[in-house]
Parts: sequence; structure tokens; C-alpha cells
Amino acid sequence: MKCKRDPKRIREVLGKKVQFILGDMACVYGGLLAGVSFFGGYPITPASEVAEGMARMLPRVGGTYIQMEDEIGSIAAVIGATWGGAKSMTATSGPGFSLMMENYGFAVMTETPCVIVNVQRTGPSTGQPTLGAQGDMMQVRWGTHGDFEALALAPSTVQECIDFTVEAFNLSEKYRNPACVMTDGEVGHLRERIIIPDEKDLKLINRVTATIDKKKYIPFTNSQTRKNCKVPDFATFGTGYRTYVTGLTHNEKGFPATDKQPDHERLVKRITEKITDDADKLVMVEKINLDDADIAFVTYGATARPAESAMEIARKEGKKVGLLRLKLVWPFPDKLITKLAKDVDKIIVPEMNLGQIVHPVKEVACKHCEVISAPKIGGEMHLPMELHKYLEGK
Amino acid sequence: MKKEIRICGFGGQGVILSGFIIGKAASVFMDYNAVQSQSYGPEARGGAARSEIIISDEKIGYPRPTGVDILLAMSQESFDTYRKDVRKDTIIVVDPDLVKKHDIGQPVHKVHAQQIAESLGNKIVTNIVMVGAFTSIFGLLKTEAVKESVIDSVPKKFTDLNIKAFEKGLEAGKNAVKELQ
Amino acid sequence: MVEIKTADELNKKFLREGMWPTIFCNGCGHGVVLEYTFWALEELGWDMDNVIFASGIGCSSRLPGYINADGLHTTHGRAIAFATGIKAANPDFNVIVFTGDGDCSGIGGNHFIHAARRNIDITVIMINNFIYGMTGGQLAPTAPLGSIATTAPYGNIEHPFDISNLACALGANYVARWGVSHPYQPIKSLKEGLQKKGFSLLEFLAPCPTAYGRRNKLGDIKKHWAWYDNNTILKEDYEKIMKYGTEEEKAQVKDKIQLGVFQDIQKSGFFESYEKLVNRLKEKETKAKGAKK
Amino acid sequence: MIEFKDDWCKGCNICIDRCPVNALEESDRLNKKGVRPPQLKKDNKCNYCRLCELICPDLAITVIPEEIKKEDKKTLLSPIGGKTK
Repeated sequence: MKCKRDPKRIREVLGKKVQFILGDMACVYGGLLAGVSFFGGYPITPASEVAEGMARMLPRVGGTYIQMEDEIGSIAAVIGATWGGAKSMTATSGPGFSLMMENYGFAVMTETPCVIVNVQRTGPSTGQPTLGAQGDMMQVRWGTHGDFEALALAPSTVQECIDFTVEAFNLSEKYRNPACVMTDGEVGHLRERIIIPDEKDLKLINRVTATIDKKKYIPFTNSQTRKNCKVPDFATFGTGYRTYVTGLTHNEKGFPATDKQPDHERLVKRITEKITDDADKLVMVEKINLDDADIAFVTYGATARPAESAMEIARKEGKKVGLLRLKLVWPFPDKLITKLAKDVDKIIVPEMNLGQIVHPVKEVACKHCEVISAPKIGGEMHLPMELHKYLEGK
Repeated sequence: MKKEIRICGFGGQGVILSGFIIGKAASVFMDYNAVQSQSYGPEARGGAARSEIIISDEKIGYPRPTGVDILLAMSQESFDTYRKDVRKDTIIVVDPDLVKKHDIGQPVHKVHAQQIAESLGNKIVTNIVMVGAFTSIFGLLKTEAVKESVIDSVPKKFTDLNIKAFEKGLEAGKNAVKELQ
Repeated sequence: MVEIKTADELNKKFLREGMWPTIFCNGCGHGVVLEYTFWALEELGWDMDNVIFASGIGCSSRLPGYINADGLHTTHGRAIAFATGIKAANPDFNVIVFTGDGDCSGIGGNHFIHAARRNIDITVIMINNFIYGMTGGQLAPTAPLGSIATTAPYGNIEHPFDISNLACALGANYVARWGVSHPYQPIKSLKEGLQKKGFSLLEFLAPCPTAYGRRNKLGDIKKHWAWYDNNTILKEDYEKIMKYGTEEEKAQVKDKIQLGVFQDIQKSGFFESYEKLVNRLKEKETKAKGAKK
Repeated sequence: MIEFKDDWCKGCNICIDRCPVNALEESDRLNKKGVRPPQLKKDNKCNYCRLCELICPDLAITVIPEEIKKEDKKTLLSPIGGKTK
């Protein structure tokens, strides 16, 4: 890799430790802190500020910014750059995310770490460009064809846009799978105070690169240097391993094995199991007032904010309402939600769509408690009082 | 304590920047929590633009205002559009040269922001005059904090001009309060 | 380094063990282009650890699989965008894209256009066989008028895409078109294109006896290969005839496909310009720091 | 001499067709694809121009001028139909 992460330089470019910035810009800060050295993007509201920030800052830390011809090219260049040795990311919104689905799948199949920031808006189609929504929570999980696992984080605050972008890189590098920061137009266009974490508090994970003898190296199999690890060691292009990387079903050596059922099953099981095996370890949630709660909001991203306000109003009225906020939405915390469902009478799932994450919640919770979807669409967040009404029953 | 501030005007007047300065003053140069949001897209360019700030000493959940404690208006169109949810106790500040029809049956602070800016030689600092007026009229934020925030947010070349505008605004704000008493 | 003299030695050096022979049909031109590329690389003496191949989908896109080098076999039409990223991560790499006419000028047209416009420092080797071969002979954007394809059963009515001409218009630094039946000019040209900074395109007209030939009365391999000899003309000859030839001679060559080097210029490549930008920012910052002190 | 990797040959006969001195012909041998790879005619005027070597689509021909001594090494590449071992 040409561009090496220089912590001192990154902080010099980012500026003061405490700032008041846009959520989109915070994703830029997070990317730079994680050591991103390539950004390929295409302008789209409300995600353009991420590209703009990268265009301004990346050349100053030695990284490369290219405005590609479209989102398909953006994610393609991002994947190419990763194989060239870079940490790379892109940013987009609904329509662009739809275009990225093809190569999102390619990244999964070729086990390429990369980060997609999705500043979500609504749809179908071009929908409401300037307004926020949570339109792609299912697309990120099921959007590309075939079997795969998604890694998706949903920030609720501008500070979390920094923290979760760093975390997305860590997850992506650790599991060699694309990771998505599923923010939205609301959080993306909000300004709040951020505190840039100190270098010592940043825990960065980098892909494990191949060190084994070149003749013994097997590019697409369990790690050859770590025990019981289904994530292969990564051979950066140009390091002499002469790796062949294909989106076709491939054998352990990386060569097409398209007509072989066992090869396909082995490959796809490994690339999903490397994540599902760790699903319990991967839970990232915030629990508020759940200990004695009868009713719980299960929420994520921007929607968690009015939900929290609604919960506070209800608590003041003496109602036992709690809140579970999913920071990492995918992989979905099945066990945790099942347990929650056993403890409460009712789960309310507010979302800025007609009901997406409510489905996996129902899948695991409906045997144990009532699950209600609290949708709001049209580009506006729920008002706290609107959510408060769900606590009474409709 | 939670205060909700709305600044409006036409696109290009620096409505967003003034909101940014106030939010930054509260959350970076003082210890409050603040969120700032804005109208976005075509309306922010040609028509009525809006910037809203919530300042609180607690965690801010719902990030959009649910009411308005102080409204600052710099154009007639935006005033007419964004004054609909003002309460009886909402503090209203307008530039009477830009918002001619401002008689809505409750006290209105009048700050000739654009005139003041022009007297300083550049209409572009109208918004900073408004920020100054806001600081003295609303009284929530420390003058020093807002001043620091102004310095931190404007191009270095124009620091002096902006400080002058800010100080003139402070004074104009004080006068506007006196006028109403 | 021992200079390689025979194809056998060349194959041992460049082919990936256990992959050959190819999956290509009998009489297909893809293998020839691959061998020409090997000879060019051999003559350049590049360290193959630093040569990275990318490809999309289609027959041509299987080529990197046969080469003993790092290769990225990507999605349909996107290889050039992937290659842009590879080069961005490490501008010291020599990045070569193998693509076909459908891959490059059909689904990947936009990526091709913008990489050429940006003058991204990669070499695109486009193997043009007038047809979608791997998927069984559907109509390609380069198919000559009147040619038959499974999706143009009554003859093609669309005007074909002249991709080399397009690349010239986009200001690519190096553009050349060759056939496969004459080795020496293409090998020399490949060398030039590979060495060129900025974007280079090498278009190869390659026979596809199975998907194109059989449907277009060229099923006989010899006849198919001969078609290219009879229907192409060196650019220089074409120009001379058009200038000095008789009307009869002009009429004879009017519809022939020209071969040769179409463009050879020295515009600064994207990464060259990007480096300059980075340096400019550095200088500006150093100056600003100096002023503060 | 000219060396033919019989099992790499798909039998397109382009080498035979294009030889400027008409020195090649189909052999009697059958390779495992069931095609007859080319061979030098008994009586030939081969001048080692290497055209056949360069245009063979399957890289199956190697021309070794008499003055170069042929090393008796076996190729590392095993012809198994484009499929991995």
C-alpha cells in the first residue's frame, strides 16, 4: 500500500478536538481516523457532504479521492483499491445504494473489506431526495442476490457517525465483509458537538495479511495463521502471492468451480458462518430503563431519538417504558430480543418506513409478546407525542 | 432547561451560518448540548431558508424543535412562513427594513441588521449582526462564547469585520429591548 | 535475466500452473491476444508481481485466470472501475484490463468513457469479436450492420460502435486497433501501450467461429480468419488510397475496418495530476505555517 | 524443429493454413480431444519464421531453430482441460 496512516497528520487535518459539525462530515472524520486512503463516490443528496469532505481532506493525508461516473463504479473502485492495499470507503443514499447492490455482492463473495456509508432517504425510486428516512434497512440485509450476511450499524447522533464509521471499518476488516453505516438524512444533516477520540482510545482492527510461504498459501479458506478462524488471510495485490479473485463460485484456491455443488456450499457456508458464528459476540445495543419495563421501544438510528423523548414523557407519567436501541442492526440480535420479549408485554418498533426491522423483531418476539409497528413516512421524524400514543394502544 | 431557536430569511443571507454559530457557541464554547438542523434543497437557495437550534442542559432526544422560544426573521416571506407556531411568549426579532409587515399583535424586537451591516461596508455580515442581537436579547449564551464562535466560523480575512458586526448587533439588541420597555 | 526465445519457455513463465488449455472454442482469437500480451510483457521485462490484471464478464474476462499474476475477475462491465481503484491504491502497479466488446462498450461503456476521459493510467485490451460469445451469441454493440445474432435473428439494424474512434475523441493517450493474424505490429503496439502513461486502449479484432462465425456464413475457421484479412486495411494505406487512389480503389476500401495506431499523445495521466495536486496543497500549507511563525 | 503440445491443440489448423512455406500438415495422431494436431511435413521448407508459434490460439506450438539446443524439460503445466487440479 502506498499511503500509510499517519495519526499525527490526520489529527492536524481534522483540527480541533471538540467541534460542532454535520453528521455527514462526522462520517468523513470517522473514515480518516480509521485510516481510509481511498474514497470513490458519486454525489447524491443527502450523502454528498461525505464526498465533499473526503475531496477536501483525503489529498491532505496522502489518500486518493476520485469522483466516479456512478455508484456502480464507485463501489467497484473501492473494492479494487482494497485489493491494492487501501482501506477504502464510499458514501451514498437509497438510489445509489440500489445501484451498488451488484458489487456489494461481489465484495461479499470475494471477501473484500470496505465500508459503505448510506445516508438513507426514502423511496421507491428517487422519492424525497432532501429528506431523511430509513429506507434501506432491508436492502442492506437482502438487497444483493444469493446468500450472505450483512454488517450494518445505525448511528443516532453525530458523535456516533464518527464512532460507528470507525467500528464499521473494524468489523469489515475483521470479517473481510463489506460493512455499512446506515445513517439517514436526519442525522446526516444534523449538527452536533463531536469529540475526536484520542489515538489511545481508538481501537483499530486491520485485516490479517498473508505471511505464509507463497507456495503454501490458500487464498479462500480458513485462516492459515489463526486457529478456528473462518476468515482467510488477505494477500494484497503486488505482494507476490499471485491471487486470482473472482465473483464466481470458486474453490479454496480461488479458481472458478461454478458447476460444483460441494464447492459452492462450502464457500458460501464459510463466508456466512464467519459472521454468524460470532453473532452473539457482535451484539451492540443501548438499553435504557429496561429492568422494570412493561413496554419497550425497539429502535435504531434517528428514530431512537423521538422514541427516547416519548419514553421520558411516559416515565414522568409513571408508565414503565424502556428502550432498546440497536447500534448494530445486522447481524440481528435474535437472542437478546427473544429475552426482551419474555420480559415485557409489548414491543413497539418505530421506523421511518412502513415497517422493516419490525419483521425480524416479530420473527423472534411474537410468540412471547405483542409486537407493534410504529411507522412514519414522508421525510419527517416521529414526534415524541406521536410515539407516546402507541403506549396507550392505538 | 431546553430552548428552541429559529432563524429564517431568504437563501444567501447566511441563515444557516448564524444557526451554526449559535449552536457551536452553546456546545463547543459553553457546556450545553445543542443540535442544529436546517431546511435543505431548492427552498434553501431561492425561497425561505430556515435554521433551527435546540439548546439544552440535558441530552437532546428528538432533534427538531417542537415549539419556538425565539424567532429571528430576515425576510418577509420567511417571516410569514415560519411564524405560524409562535406562542404568546415567543421572543420575536426582525429586521424591520426587510420584514415590513411585522405587526402581529405581540411585541417585536426591531434590529436594523442590514442597515448596520451596510454602514460597516458589507451587507454580507447582516446575519452576524443578527447573531449579536440574538445574544443580547436572548441572554442565554455568554457574549464571549458567541464571539469566539463567530471568530471560529468565519474566514480569517474577515474576522475584524465580523467582530464589528457582532458588537454592533449586541448593541442594537440592547436598544431593541429598551424600545419595547 | 535470460531472454525467452520460445513459446514453451514463455508459457512456463506466464501461465498459471494447471489452468491451461483454455475454455475457448476451437479457432477463437482470445488465446492469440494473450500470447501477444505475454511477448510484450516479456520484452518489457516487467516484474510480474507488480502487474495486476482485471477483467469483467465474458470470454475475454477469463484471460487473467490463465496468467500467473494477481487478477481480479469482476462483475459485467465494471473491470475498468475496479482497475481504477487498484491503480489508486498503488500507482506503482501496472494495471491491465482484459475486456470484450460487450463488456467494454455495452454494459461497461460509461466506465470506459470516464476512465479514458480521466486518463486513468491503465491499459485496456479490448477483444472485439462482434458478439456476446460466452452467453451464446447475442447481439453486441459492435456487431456489423446486417450480421446475425440470436437476438438479431433477421440481421442487425443498429449501427456498430467504433470504440477506438470513441477513445480518440475522449483524448486517451494511446489508441490502436489490430487483428490477430499478424503478430509483429500488435506486439510492438502492445509494448507501446503498456508503457504509456495515461489511458491506453488496444482493440483486437478476434474471430469467434462458434457464436459469430456459424451464424454469419463464416463457420469455417479458415474462412473466418480470412474475412478479417479481406475486410481490414492498415490506416496508412487507407489514408493514401483515399487521397491518391482512383475512384474504384476508393470504393474498394471505403467500408474496410482500419487497423493501426490511431492516437499517441502525452497528456498527463490522472495520478500524475493527482500527485501534483497533493504537492500543491503541501506547499500551500508549508507556506501558511511559515507565515504564522 | 517444431514442438507440438498435442493435448493443447484444438485442431483449428490455422497454423497449417497460415504457414508461408506450406510446411505443416495434419498428423495421423489423435489427441485426447479427438483432433489431429499438426506436424511438419517430411519434406518441408520451414525457415523458422515462427508465425505458427505466434498465432497458435492455444499456445501449443514451439519453434526451436536448429542452432538452439532444446532443453529436455517437461512443462510444469499439465493439460487437463482448463479445470483445476
